[in-house]
Amino acid sequence: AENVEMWVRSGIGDAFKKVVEAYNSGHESKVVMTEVPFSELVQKYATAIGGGQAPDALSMDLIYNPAFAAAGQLEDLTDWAKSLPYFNSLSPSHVRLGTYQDRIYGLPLSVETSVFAWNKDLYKKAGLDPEKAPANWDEITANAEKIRALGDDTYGFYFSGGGCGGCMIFTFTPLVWGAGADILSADSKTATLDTPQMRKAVDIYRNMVKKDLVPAGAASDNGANFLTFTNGKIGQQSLGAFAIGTLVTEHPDINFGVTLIPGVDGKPSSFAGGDNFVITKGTKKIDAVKEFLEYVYSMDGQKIMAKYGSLPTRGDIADKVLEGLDPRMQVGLKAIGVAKTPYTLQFNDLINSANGPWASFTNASIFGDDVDGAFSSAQSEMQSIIDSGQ
Amino acid sequence: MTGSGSEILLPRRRRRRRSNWRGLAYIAPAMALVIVFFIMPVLFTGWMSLHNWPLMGASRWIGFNNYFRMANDTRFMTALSFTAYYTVIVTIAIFAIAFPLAIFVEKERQFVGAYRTIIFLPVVVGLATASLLWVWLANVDSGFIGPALKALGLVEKSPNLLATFDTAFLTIVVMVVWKIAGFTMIILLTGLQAIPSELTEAARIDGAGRWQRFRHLTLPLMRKTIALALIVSVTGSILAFDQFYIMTAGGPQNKMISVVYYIFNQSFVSFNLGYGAALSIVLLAILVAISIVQLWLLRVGEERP
Amino acid sequence: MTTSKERRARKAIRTKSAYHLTGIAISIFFLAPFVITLLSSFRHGTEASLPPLPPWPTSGVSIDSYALLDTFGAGIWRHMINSLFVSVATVVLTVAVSLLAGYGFSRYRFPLKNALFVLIIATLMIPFQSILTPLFIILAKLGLNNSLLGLTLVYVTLQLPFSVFMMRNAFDAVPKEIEEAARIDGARDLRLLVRVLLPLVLPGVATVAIFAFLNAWNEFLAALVLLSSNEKYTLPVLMTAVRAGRLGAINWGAVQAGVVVMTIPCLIVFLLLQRYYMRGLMAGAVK
Amino acid sequence: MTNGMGNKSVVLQDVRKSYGNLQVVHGIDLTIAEGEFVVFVGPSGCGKSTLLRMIAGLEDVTDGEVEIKGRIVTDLDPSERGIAMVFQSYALYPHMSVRDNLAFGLKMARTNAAEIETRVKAASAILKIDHLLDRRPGQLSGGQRQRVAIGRAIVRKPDVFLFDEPLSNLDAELRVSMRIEIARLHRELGNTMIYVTHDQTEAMTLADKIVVLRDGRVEQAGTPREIYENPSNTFVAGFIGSPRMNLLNARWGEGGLVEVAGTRIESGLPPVNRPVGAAVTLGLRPEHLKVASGLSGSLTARVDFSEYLGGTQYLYCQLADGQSLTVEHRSPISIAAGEQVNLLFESSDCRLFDEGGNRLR
Amino acid sequence: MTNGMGNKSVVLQDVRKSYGNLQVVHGIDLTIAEGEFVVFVGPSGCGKSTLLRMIAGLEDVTDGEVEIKGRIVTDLDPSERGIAMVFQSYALYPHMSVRDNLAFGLKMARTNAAEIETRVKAASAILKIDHLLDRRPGQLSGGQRQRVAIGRAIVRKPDVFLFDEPLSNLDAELRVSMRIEIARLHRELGNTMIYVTHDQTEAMTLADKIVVLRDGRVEQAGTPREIYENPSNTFVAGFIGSPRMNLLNARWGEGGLVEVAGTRIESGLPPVNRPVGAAVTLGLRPEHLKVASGLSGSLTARVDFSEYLGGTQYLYCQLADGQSLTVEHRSPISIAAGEQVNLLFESSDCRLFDEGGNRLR
Ligand SMILES: Nc1ncnc2c1ncn2[C@@H]1O[C@H](COP(=O)(O)OP(=O)(O)OP(=O)(O)O)[C@@H](O)[C@H]1O
Ligand SMILES: Nc1ncnc2c1ncn2[C@@H]1O[C@H](COP(=O)(O)OP(=O)(O)OP(=O)(O)O)[C@@H](O)[C@H]1O
Ligand SMILES: [Mg+2]
Ligand SMILES: [Mg+2]
Repeated sequence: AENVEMWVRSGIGDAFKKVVEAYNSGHESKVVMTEVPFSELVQKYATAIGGGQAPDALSMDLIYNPAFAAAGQLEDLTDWAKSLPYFNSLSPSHVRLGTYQDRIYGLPLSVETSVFAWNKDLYKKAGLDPEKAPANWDEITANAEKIRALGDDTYGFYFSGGGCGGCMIFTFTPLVWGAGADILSADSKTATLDTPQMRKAVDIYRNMVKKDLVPAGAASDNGANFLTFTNGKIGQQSLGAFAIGTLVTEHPDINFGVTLIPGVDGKPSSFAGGDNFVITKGTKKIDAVKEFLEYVYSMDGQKIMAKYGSLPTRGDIADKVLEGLDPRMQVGLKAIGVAKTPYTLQFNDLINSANGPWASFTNASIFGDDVDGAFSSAQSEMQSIIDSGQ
Repeated sequence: MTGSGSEILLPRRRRRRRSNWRGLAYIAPAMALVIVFFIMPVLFTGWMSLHNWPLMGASRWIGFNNYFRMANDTRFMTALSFTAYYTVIVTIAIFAIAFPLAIFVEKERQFVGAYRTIIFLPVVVGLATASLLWVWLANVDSGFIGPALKALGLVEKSPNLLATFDTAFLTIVVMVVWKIAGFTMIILLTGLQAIPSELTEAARIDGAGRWQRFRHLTLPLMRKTIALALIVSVTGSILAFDQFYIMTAGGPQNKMISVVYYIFNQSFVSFNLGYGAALSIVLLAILVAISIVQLWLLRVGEERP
Repeated sequence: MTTSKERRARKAIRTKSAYHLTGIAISIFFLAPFVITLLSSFRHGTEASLPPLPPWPTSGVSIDSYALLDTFGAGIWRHMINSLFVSVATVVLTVAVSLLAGYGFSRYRFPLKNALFVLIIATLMIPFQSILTPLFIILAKLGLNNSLLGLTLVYVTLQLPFSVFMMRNAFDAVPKEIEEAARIDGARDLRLLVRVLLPLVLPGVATVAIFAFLNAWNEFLAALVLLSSNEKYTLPVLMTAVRAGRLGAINWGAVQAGVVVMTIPCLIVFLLLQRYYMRGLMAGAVK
Repeated sequence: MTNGMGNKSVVLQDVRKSYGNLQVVHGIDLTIAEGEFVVFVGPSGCGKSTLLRMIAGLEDVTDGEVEIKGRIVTDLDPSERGIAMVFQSYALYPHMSVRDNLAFGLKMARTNAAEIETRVKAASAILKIDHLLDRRPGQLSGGQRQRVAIGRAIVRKPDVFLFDEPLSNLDAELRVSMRIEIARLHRELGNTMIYVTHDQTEAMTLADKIVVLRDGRVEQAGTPREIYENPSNTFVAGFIGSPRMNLLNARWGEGGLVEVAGTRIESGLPPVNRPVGAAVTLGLRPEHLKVASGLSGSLTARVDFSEYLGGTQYLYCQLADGQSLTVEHRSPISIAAGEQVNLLFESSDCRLFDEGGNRLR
Repeated sequence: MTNGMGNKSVVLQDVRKSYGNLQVVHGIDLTIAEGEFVVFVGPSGCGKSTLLRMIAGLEDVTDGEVEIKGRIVTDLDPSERGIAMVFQSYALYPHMSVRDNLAFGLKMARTNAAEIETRVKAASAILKIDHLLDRRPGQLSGGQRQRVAIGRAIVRKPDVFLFDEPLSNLDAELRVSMRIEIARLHRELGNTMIYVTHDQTEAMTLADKIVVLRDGRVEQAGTPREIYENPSNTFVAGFIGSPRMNLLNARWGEGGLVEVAGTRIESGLPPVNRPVGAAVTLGLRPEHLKVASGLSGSLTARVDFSEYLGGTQYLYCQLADGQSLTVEHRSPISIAAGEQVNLLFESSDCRLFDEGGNRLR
């Protein structure tokens, strides 16, 4: 029996661990899973490849997929993928990100969308209708003010604003996407940060910060406290769908509602994230790896994942998989329909890196004093990174 | 030398040569480690710096282009100037604290050993651990400093120390002083104690007051020690990384990206390993130059004939 | 006359109490972070995210935070054992290698001696973050990748500049006559080194050993990059996971417990050996 | 403030010093006259340095008062006492030129530059170190360094010079010539000088007054000749003189007879108020013993072994009862080990001490 | 290997030593007999230690051969030469008890435990350090440490003992008693001993043969009496003896007359083969000069100043032509500075040297 070595990012949650457990108990080949702190995963994987010591497979944040594929370090899965009967119902965003120059290098492993959550108990306390989802940002701001009025450590809104590019692309860009703008041009060759929509989105957040509706800690939260909502003292927050599972299983006392994130003009949008499954080029255990992936895509696998909060990756059986689970999961599923994912080889440099232009832009523009300066410097830095990568 | 003894000299020459080999044999294990785990990687780094060397995929020889690129790299320049700023401030802060501390614990008196130990304790904690500890202490909601200030009524609202540059920088400087001052103190203490007490007494008889003794005796006589402490402190500050990485992740708004942090980002975030290597080589050159300049400024060599 | 005696005595007491008041204030600054963390780490899980005001547990002592720490990675014991292995091995190898090298540099003349010494010292100036990739590749070539031994060798190398410098100074401080007496007594080479000289440079050895231990115990970046399986990770890697938080939230209780777990062994080692250590460091720093 | 007794330079009144509970100086009273050269001697650890440093103000006085030139200086700073000190280790400022070493004290006192120049010139001329003014201490020999240290004291024009074993770091030959130098300096300057040493030759040759200390107490104070010829107890008798005085256990007999080693010898001493048979100690210096060729003579001893030293020969002898005895033999005829000798001495050279060690006469 | 000449213990054949280009020992030939006590003396830096260390094997020999007990040992290890060495700084192993210090060499040579025990017992009994065996060197006084260091040499039962200034770290009193101890030891053990010192007293009292070195060359070798009474040149004459011999510039006159400081004095010396008027040096030891009360006498001098030392008085005098002269004056009547004195001496005590400093007679 073969042991498949596989790395996942730490904090991925129980969903994947349980699938591996289930698989290992029923199959001859085993998956040996190593958790790597998520902030170092990419670097470590890349170094390991350089040293010829990479694991057989990796659960990779899908946004990195193009870069690794472009570097030729991943196994080409095109033929096998296309032979899968359910290939066409796999999450299209993931497949798109897994594709480089028409070849497929990554397939969806976990699907993740961003959604908007509110705390029904706090709504009730603040005299709001707990069952009515807010439909635009004026409403959200107004609700936040009422919730903030409840007292000292209760706040109306939260976001990880301390330079967490990954958090903000996930929860904040839907505000402009919904209104039809984007931060990169369609071909990813031009930075288009400075749009009226973005200015408006920034204003909304600035306004809430200024009114003290957001905890002070937000300004320095680099993502470690992304789920502050779980402490029960935050009225509203944009979260990932995975949080629904976390909330349900870990914090059953929190009574919350979920809806799509409204754009600045009210039209909702979302970010389709999650992990792709990639195989290191040249691994000798490719068959075992494929066997494992097929198990993940099976009904059993999908059900286990969903049970622990991960959205189904197969559209064709999604409804069946979610049967009997928390109905709020459906919102996450629905988000896939309106969700976007930027496709760029420089995702890390531009957006995800804590020191990239996007991360510092969100912090500077929302918390800083010089909004115009934040726009112009981020715009030019993004452009120069894009240019230097050509 | 006399010519007559040349035949007899032969066997003795041989013996001396054997003792050469013996000396080399003693340092061989150390040299082997240094060569394999330091010289080779450094040479390799030098080699990489002449390439466009992506993390994955084929590398391409580009000569000195990485070095030329540096000249127009404003982010590198920013990192350099931040590192210089940090080095200057932190070195001044460390000396401003460590020197009085060294004087404080110099004389043998009751409990002085305990004071030395206590001041030295933070030195034994890892920088990463210390950073983590202070991240917590500085945390706005769950930490100690902000809430304590608020509890004392000094501020109305617990301040988020890590959210603005000035307070975050101050926090880091305080953390580093807390962590490092004990070490510098011990080095300075060594120098202080090496000054014969008769010299101080002679100066007292000559009518020199405390400050004059410090100015005319202590400082000049401690030049060598100060040079050592300075080089250790400056080198450490220029290579600073952990505290920014862990405490502020380079923020707020990337204002705390040190040179090493920038190299780290270039190599492991942007995957420009070649460029990162070139930056490393330049940093190495800067460090060597700074050390030489410091030694020269303090004229360590000519202390005693 | 008695009055002048009393006056002198009173003045002495005033000076003394001013001195110790200052001393206490300084001690509080340097000790407080440790004390606050240690006390806070024994609070109930529910209190963990509250500010430590007061720092001690108010609703009973609990080890929730430590239990929580154990749920990261492969469990705290596993990582602790790895860390101990790496640290102890680093100490042993560093002491052995730097003892030999310090002796060689101090007592023998050979070609290029000073150049080689400067070479070893100069390694202090290289930001080792930037040579991680080549290091990884070299380790892989030697078959030492993802092995605690490989990591140990890297740590030993990182320790060498300081250690060799210390040991050379320590040997320089040993009177040549003792060695000569031993040579007349018929002790040579390793026997001379171990039986006669080693006990004389013990303070230096203690200093080197402590530094090696502390650095090996605390290092995280090389451990993270050079190791690649859960069971091999050392404690600092676990700490990065704690820092990164889990399920989108840092658990401050785990941070406190982690800091305590990381710190206690360092403090113990230091306090046990500090008599030698201070002497060794002070003797070594003069040159 | 002056008390009108201008000839008192330094007065110690019941000066005491304790370190914690350990008292190391026990109530010393001492008056030193203007221009006197006083030497403190005593075994190691007896408190010589401590006493000197209390006079200098480098060490706090636990109890008692120090008076210099009629002023009580007990609580004053060293620089305000009108003293200068020369240390055993020279204590030159290693980073300053000789000139700056000499000038440092004057600069601290804000003396004007011309005056400094004059004084440095004068001092270096006296000490013949003019040509060294631009060197660093590290470039000087031991003797030259000691001269600079003395020069630094001279430029201060102190009332009192203090020396703490200033010559003990020099080699034998240099020590002799620097000793002579210091004597000359005292003759020329005429200042009060207090000098600590454990070298008897220095004490004997330099002092106007020797103060012998033991365990923080004064055992005897007097001129070198008084101390040498009339030691007031066995401690002083044994301490001063080299080779040391032979101290023999004896019994007091009748009519000035003293019984030593079984033989009664005529000490020629007048009667003392001791009972006959009382234990006494008979002191005889080696140079006062003469080897008699025949069998006549008062003490008979066997030579254990001898040391030839050129001009002199030391004979280490044993009396009949096993007591040992050193004899300084100055004659071209050397005496070999094993010989039996008769030792003659003048009764005026005998010293007698009681059981407590105190001088009887 | 033995060459059958059992009475030669150590032989140096044209031994030389260079450090780089600097030659510090210039071709020394020396034969030391079995059981002889040889002392190397000479000014600092003359190469005494270097020579001793070459015999010990601690220093490579640049040229020449060292022979011990008939074996050429030039290239042997120190431990194989049958020597033992006692260092100035004691060089005890500070981390071992006295017992282990003594036993260490034997352990290294794998001597069996019973034998070690016996030898350590014997050595410590000889040196009276039995009661210290379990202490560490740090808990011993200077004299005790030196005893242990000697004990460590004794247990090795060496053919040759080497001492490098073993007493110079001790204080004056202890130095005297340890010196006597070493003399006793040599009498008891009878081994060959080579001893380096710059203390003349030690050299004179301990040696069977003194070797006077200067700048890496042997100036004179002989018994103490030979060296003292018949120094072969002015260097040796001035170096041995304290206070040092007066060396006066003089001219050779007719009929055994020597002209010093303008006055012709009868030296009583037989004629030497020098032309009349040739510059010579007249050597006179201070103790050979006697102060005459009247105006008679051969040399007239003025007393510059005098030093009182108890039994003796040193007079520092000046001749008419300004040459200075030391006189040892042993008389109860002391002489004050400024007095004019006549100095008498026996012509047999005069020594005469040529311009090159070599002894004429
Ligand atoms: N700082 C101190 N603390 C405690 N005891 C001290 C201190 N300084 C000196 N002593 C003790 O005081 C006594 C006198 O010391 P002091 O230095 O005056 O002796 P000394 O006569 O100068 O001896 P030496 O000839 O060795 O210089 C000694 O017993 C010494 O141990
Ligand atoms: N390792 C060395 N390198 C160069 N020169 C040396 C070395 N060791 C000794 N010398 C020189 O050799 C000469 C003789 O030195 P040595 O130590 O034998 O003198 P010494 O007669 O023992 O003097 P002292 O009485 O001071 O001990 C000196 O001029 C010294 O400077
Ligand atoms: Mg003293
Ligand atoms: Mg010597």
